[in-house]
Amino acid sequence: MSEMTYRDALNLALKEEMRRDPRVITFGEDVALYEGSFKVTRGLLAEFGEDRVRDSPISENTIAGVAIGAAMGGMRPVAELMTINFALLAMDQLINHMAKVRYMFGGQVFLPMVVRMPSGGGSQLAAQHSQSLETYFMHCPGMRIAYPATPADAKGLLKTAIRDDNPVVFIEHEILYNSKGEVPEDPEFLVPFGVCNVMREGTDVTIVGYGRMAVLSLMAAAELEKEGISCEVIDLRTLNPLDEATFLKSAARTGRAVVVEECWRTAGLGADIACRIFENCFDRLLAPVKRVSGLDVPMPYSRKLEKLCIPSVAGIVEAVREVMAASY
Amino acid sequence: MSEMTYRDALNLALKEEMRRDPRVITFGEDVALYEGSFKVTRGLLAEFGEDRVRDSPISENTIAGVAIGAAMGGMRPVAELMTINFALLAMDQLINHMAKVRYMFGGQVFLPMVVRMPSGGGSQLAAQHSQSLETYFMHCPGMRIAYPATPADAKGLLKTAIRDDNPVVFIEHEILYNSKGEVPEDPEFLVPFGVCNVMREGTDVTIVGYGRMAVLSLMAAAELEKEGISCEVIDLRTLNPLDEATFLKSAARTGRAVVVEECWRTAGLGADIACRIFENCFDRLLAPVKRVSGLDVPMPYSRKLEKLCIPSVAGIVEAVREVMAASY
Amino acid sequence: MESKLRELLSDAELLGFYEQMVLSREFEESCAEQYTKGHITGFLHLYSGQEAVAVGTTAGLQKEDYILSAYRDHAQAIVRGADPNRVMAELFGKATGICKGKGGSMHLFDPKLNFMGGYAIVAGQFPIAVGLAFAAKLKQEERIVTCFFGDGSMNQGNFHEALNWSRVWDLPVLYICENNFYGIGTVVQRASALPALHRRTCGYDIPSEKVDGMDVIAVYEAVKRAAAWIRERQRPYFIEAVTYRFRGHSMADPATYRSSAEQEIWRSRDPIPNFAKRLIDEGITDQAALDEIDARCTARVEEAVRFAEESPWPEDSAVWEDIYV
Amino acid sequence: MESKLRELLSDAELLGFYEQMVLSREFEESCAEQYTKGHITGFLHLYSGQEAVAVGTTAGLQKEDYILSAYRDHAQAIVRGADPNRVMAELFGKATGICKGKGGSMHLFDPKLNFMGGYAIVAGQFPIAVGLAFAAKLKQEERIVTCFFGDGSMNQGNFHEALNWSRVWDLPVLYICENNFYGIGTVVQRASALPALHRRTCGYDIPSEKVDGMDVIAVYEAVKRAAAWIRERQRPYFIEAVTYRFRGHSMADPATYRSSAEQEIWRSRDPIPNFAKRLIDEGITDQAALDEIDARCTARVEEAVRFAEESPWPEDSAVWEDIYV
Ligand SMILES: Cc1ncc(C[n+]2csc(CCOP(=O)(O)OP(=O)(O)O)c2C)c(N)n1
Ligand SMILES: Cc1ncc(C[n+]2csc(CCOP(=O)(O)OP(=O)(O)O)c2C)c(N)n1
Ligand SMILES: [Mg+2]
Ligand SMILES: [Mg+2]
Repeated sequence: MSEMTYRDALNLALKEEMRRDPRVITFGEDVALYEGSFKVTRGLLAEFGEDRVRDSPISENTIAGVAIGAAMGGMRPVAELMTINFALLAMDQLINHMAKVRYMFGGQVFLPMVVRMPSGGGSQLAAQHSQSLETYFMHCPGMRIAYPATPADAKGLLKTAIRDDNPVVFIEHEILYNSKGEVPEDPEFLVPFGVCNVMREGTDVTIVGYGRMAVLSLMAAAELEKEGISCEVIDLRTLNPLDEATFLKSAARTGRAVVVEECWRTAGLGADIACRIFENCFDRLLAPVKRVSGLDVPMPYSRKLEKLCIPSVAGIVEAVREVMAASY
Repeated sequence: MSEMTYRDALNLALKEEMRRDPRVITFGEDVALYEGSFKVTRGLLAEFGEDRVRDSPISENTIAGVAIGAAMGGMRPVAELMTINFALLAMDQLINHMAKVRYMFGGQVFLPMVVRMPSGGGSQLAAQHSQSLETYFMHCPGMRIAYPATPADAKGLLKTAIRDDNPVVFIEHEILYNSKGEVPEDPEFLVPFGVCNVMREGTDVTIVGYGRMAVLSLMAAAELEKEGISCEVIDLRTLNPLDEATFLKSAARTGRAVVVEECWRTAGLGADIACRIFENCFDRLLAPVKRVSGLDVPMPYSRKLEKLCIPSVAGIVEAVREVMAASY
Repeated sequence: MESKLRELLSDAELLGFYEQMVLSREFEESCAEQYTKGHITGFLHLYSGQEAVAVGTTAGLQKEDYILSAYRDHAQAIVRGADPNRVMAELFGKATGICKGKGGSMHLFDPKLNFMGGYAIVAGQFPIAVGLAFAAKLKQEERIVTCFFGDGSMNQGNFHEALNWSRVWDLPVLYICENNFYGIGTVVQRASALPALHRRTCGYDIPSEKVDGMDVIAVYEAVKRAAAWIRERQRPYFIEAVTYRFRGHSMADPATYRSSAEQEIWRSRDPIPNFAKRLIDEGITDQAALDEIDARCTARVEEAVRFAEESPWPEDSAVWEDIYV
Repeated sequence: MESKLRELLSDAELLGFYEQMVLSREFEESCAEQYTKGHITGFLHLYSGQEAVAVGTTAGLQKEDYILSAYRDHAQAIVRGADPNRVMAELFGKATGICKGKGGSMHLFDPKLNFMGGYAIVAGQFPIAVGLAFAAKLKQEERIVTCFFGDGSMNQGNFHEALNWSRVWDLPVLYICENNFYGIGTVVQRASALPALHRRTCGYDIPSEKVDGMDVIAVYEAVKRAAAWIRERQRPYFIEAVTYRFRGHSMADPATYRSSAEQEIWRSRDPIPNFAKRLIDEGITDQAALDEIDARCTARVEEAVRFAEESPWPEDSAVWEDIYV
């Protein structure tokens, strides 16, 4: 174990996997010489050279498509989209192609590829640069989706993603890059897909989150403890595969649940998580499940307004209190 | 009133609005000379000429963006994307731009534009041509979304869409084009946005659907009537604005609800509809809400397999029976 | 009489070209019939008229070269060696189909033949072709990637990004534009700022040429030359093959946007009878031998239909298979 | 001494060019300071070094012409006439901002000035510009649409689709490429197959030219000529303005990918002192008059900062406003 940032943990995962397997390559806008817009690819060009670490033109759809083709051709590409907002320029290759080719070609091909994309709001980047689009990926079958909340998971999930033979959308939170935590040094340390992380055990209420929302939920739980409310905090870790069993069991036990999503509330993935709890724990629930979500607005620039749009520790605390108060 | 097809009702709406307002224009791939891939734009070029009815290059993102620009410039464009699948090539303009510009420019501009897109599966068009992507639009604030189920609504909603000063994504179901119904001749016949259509009143269970799913729900209700089950069938008509009040009131009254969505189940919009019912009618529900959804698979070509993937009358009937059987 | 053709190819090869074109044509015309009967459903885009492009191109390549196409892909797959039985079964949606009935007409695929797929999103194949070329280059393989596409697809952003990227990274891609003058009902002049499509590559510093896509030999020679050039230099190259589809865009299209005069001119340029005449004129074969080939192709396609008809439907459980590894 | 400049423009106009460039530079340098202080947050892309392009271009246009830009848009908006107070307030996220604090640095907009927005998605402005040009043409207005963009954005599909579409429909678009040689840290030769960017339009039959983007007069003359050409012919035209940004891509970028030798060469080509020298050399003004202008600009920007500081934050309720009409 050593303490490192989420950014460095990702960087280490990339390095370890590139050392282990020469088929692992990476490319994207400014990932090589500039070492990444968020410096996640620092040192890769120097260590692995231009063949395996490449700057691309600003052509997101082609970044995604080149990864598909390279994966078909026997490589294990890790493509970077500079942020998830630009994935909207690549939806054709990601949704129409990446998620479909294995199926439509009758299982004759597989795509061992990863598309990394920093995500999330909170840095006053305004409407076009602050989106949380995880629902778009979770909704579409045919790809895996990982979204680490901690440095250890950042390393372990990215390594698993690179070794997985399915296409993986790998979402990183921009605000978490500088967060620190203990990370196993073992180069065989992997975090399996489809297994929630029970970050904190509790008995009164289940909080389900992912990415930065899991981190905020954990902070909310610490506050709530002071009020004598015992929260179980569950980080989904991967949105696909979804480890439904873990959060359903927890919610059935506590009888109360709050789902925290950074994305827009309407038709967001949180509704599906909440719905699964309602459907499966209907007779065990002591109160309706609550969703804490991003506001249904384009993100405003002004920090005063932006703050209102993103779930906060206070908002989660408030929701938990409401769920505790409600009793049927 | 006269009987006409959904296709002809759309065509009539376009003609009436183009006659009424010279700022209404339409363009897209093969909409002019070829009169539309699904012939919705039949006769428009002949009546309105090349300036107002234009064939475009195959450039979906630009089709959407040109509509944005034309709307900014004072026109009222109705752009056609040949099918909703190709909207994935236009997500940059639709999500990053169309839905954002009014907000990010502080309300100084509005976009009176419509983007029409045929949608849905069921014609053996395989994975890349059979998607139901309504969740992608409903999830994103900043646009209206209409999805007619009947010829009358096809006309009335499209006319409202064209007169609305917000950007509207207008989804049409490919299989409904030939469906027939009574359509008011009045050129001022408009169907307001944000008002559900209670297609059938009932007392035992509420079925909520949209587009072709509403039509199937109505057929299921007719079958269930024979078993003595009285279904209230509600067509959402517009996914944004969402008339939550109508279906919540209905579900609170019947105590049971089935939500029918054509899209993939995971993180689909049906989860949000169901969740709203769970959240708001929690103490009135006699059974958990059930979702009938498209299967979480890329659409297979073979008709034998495809049939399994799309909600059917039998599937809705079955779900209603289960909801009636369950009682807490 | 002295034969120019014989200087290029053996008699067997030349007759092979003829047979492949006839087989493709027969296959497509049979598909039309099966579609009318309701055995084939969905979209059906036929290749009749364009056979010289698929046959000439494929002949100019090596077996290890990758090929990608759009949705008008039957002939390209069959010419590459795909089993007509399994292609027809795919179109019928049967379990024995080349993609287990999951892909249908627009999504043929056979990795053993390095036939890397038919794609139904216009221009969707471009970036995938570039990625395959990148993999091939990294692995220092000899292979090149051939990407078929239509005139209409060149107006998509994907086209531009692929051309630029493949030249910046210098990847072995052979772009084969099948200019049949129409994207559905839109004639090329109404969709492309520069209808001389091969000249579009000037903005990417990619060499290009135009070739008669109704002449299988012309296509073959151009592709062979281009493939060698690419293999040596590891850089992209572009060929515009001027051709014509004899049928509508798909079975749903009566193609009324084309004058009958225009259609007749192009019918007179049908690559099959013209090549047949040349083979006879140059003394390579006679009509009786060609008739025999025709009959063999007819029988081959009949067998494919029979195979498809008799094949089982997929099991319901297949719907959940082949999504994830 | 005889003045070439005077043949083109009045003294007031020439001094106006100078003042606009200085005001832009002062504004940007002040933004950098406010960013360091934490008053401006988010991404901040400064225009220092490129002023001659915005000033020369804007001067070459008519007031009714539309202008669109990317995220590096402060100078373009201010030169067009946007109130520096309200631009600075926007950057501070205040209610008095030009977009009520909702857009920030990357999304300036002022319809009264026909300044139709800064867009932060690379190449996102292209299709919108084409749409505006279509509207203008349909309404038989005299106006043309000027679309600013960077060298890096030309590799996006959007660029290609817009160029093609605007030529096929023949729309009055003036494309102004600001070639500052870098897209973030990637130099143009490593991203563009044809680094001679103005030559990219050959594939679209759109005329183009290259101009010295460090020379405000050269830009002005080229744009004026091009705008007249477009207005008359109702067809697109393309200008590559070769320029340089003196700072990093954004405030977060130390720009270590550029050699100091390279930077010095370009610093020596700074459009402001060079133009000042020319104005003095040609006897149009003297240093004292220019110093006065400089002081006025400094004061103007100080006032803008004060205005922004003293402005109120938006009400919380504003978060729900301006989504729908
Ligand atoms: C992205 C996308 N847009 C539109 C379509 C509908 N469509 C199918 S084929 C076609 C025309 C393509 O023309 P071309 O590239 O010339 O190929 P051809 O059909 O002539 O072989 C169109 C518009 C599609 N499949 N994908
Ligand atoms: C679609 C998209 N991809 C990537 C980015 C990140 N990005 C912002 S600016 C930029 C470089 C653009 O370079 P250029 O067009 O030359 O403009 P310049 O910054 O030099 O003015 C990139 C890659 C973005 N904003 N949008
Ligand atoms: Mg064509
Ligand atoms: Mg640049």
